[in-house]
Amino acid sequence: MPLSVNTLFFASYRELVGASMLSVELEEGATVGDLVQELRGRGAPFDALPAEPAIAVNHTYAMLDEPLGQGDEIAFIPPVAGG
Amino acid sequence: MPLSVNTLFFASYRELVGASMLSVELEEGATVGDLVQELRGRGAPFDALPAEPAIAVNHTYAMLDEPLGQGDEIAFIPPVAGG
Amino acid sequence: MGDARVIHCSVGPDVIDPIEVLSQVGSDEDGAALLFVGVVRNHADGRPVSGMRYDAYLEMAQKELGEIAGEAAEKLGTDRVAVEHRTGELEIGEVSVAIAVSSPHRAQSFDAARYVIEEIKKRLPVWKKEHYQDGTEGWVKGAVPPGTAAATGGVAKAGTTT
Amino acid sequence: MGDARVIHCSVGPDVIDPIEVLSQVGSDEDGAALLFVGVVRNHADGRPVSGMRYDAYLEMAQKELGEIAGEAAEKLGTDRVAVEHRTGELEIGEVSVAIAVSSPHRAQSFDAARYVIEEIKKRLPVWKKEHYQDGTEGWVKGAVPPGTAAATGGVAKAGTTT
Repeated sequence: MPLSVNTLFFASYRELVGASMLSVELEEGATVGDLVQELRGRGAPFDALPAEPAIAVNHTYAMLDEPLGQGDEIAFIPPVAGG
Repeated sequence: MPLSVNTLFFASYRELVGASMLSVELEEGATVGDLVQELRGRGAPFDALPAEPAIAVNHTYAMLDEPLGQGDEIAFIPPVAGG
Repeated sequence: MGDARVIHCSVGPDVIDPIEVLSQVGSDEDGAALLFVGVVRNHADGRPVSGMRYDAYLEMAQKELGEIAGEAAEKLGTDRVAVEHRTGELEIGEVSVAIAVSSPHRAQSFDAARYVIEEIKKRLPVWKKEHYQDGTEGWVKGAVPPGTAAATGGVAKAGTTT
Repeated sequence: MGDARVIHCSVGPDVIDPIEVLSQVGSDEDGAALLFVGVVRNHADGRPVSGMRYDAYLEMAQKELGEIAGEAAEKLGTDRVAVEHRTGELEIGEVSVAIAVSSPHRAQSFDAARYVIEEIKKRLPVWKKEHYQDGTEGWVKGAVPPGTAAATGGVAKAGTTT
């Protein structure tokens, strides 16, 4: 059964991708790293996303080996600049 | 010509001495150390003042070898506790 | 939510009143209170700035700020931490962040307030776009959040915005 | 006077309004402002306290606070330091000291505000008498000012009040 996740892009990544949200289908058991690879494999503009980006899964920072679940919210987080 | 200085006592020193101000006559060329010695030599309650106190001469902290001038204001400063 | 143990914590577009933030902390036990105020300044790296836009990943920023505030409360030894971070378009002199803490002794207040602002800069999913006086604009160079591939794997590659 | 280079500096019996002190600093150049507030707390070394009396060597305290503020301004790189220290009888929760600073970047503001309060505790000729809830009272154990015989010569002997 395919896995559907919502991918969010913020700030410079949103400008780069040209969208703030994208629904992506992945194979069951896919990880954050698989999602990044799948997107970058689509070519421009996605191949300009870093291969090792900062990612948050359901509002918590995660590494590339984090497994994904149905309906997860995966955010691509450019370097942050609060304060 | 004798030297006349005004000596001030604050907080716990004021309570110890029982006065907040005292005029003292010293010999010309006297230092802070001479003033301390002269007072402690008077016996109780002055002999309870420390032999090496914190002293301010005309609103500036001074060591015992500081020379005194006519009309100087010499303050005995107990350990401070501002803030 | 990580902010259960602190007095107040919010991220959003409302104007920040630092005095109101400060007024939320304090107690008869406390001998020290500290208020930090971050303000949009008129220059950045030598370039004249006319304003700033703050973007945020709002739901996550609220959660992350709560966790930061909770960690500061542990340092503080009290729950008296109040913090607000603003989003949207800000003019020069407008308050972007206010952090108030109070504690029995001063050292804890200084440490806790400093911790909150430093962690905000490291971890809070917020981004600033500077508007320069010459009419151009640009994203402020940011920090890579710890606990991500960007921090541990490819800092050099991913640490700069594309 | 040492306070020529700072915005405001005073010692005296007037009630302190921390907000008013904070409002004196700040500038379009500044990205950070910090306010430290010292408050009379209800306990000291585990004993319940009902109030506090602040005595001062007023003329010297004003001069010394000006010098401290001036030194902080040097650290800050701006003249934006405002500080007030109160004297007289204070109740629990009343403000004894307020220190406000502002600067282009936050590190300087934290360092400068911390410097002012630490130096006040070391050097300002002010003394506190605590009123305990059991009706007794006592002078708060203080610090020996640097640059005196008590500090360099006989610390052990002169470092305690008689």
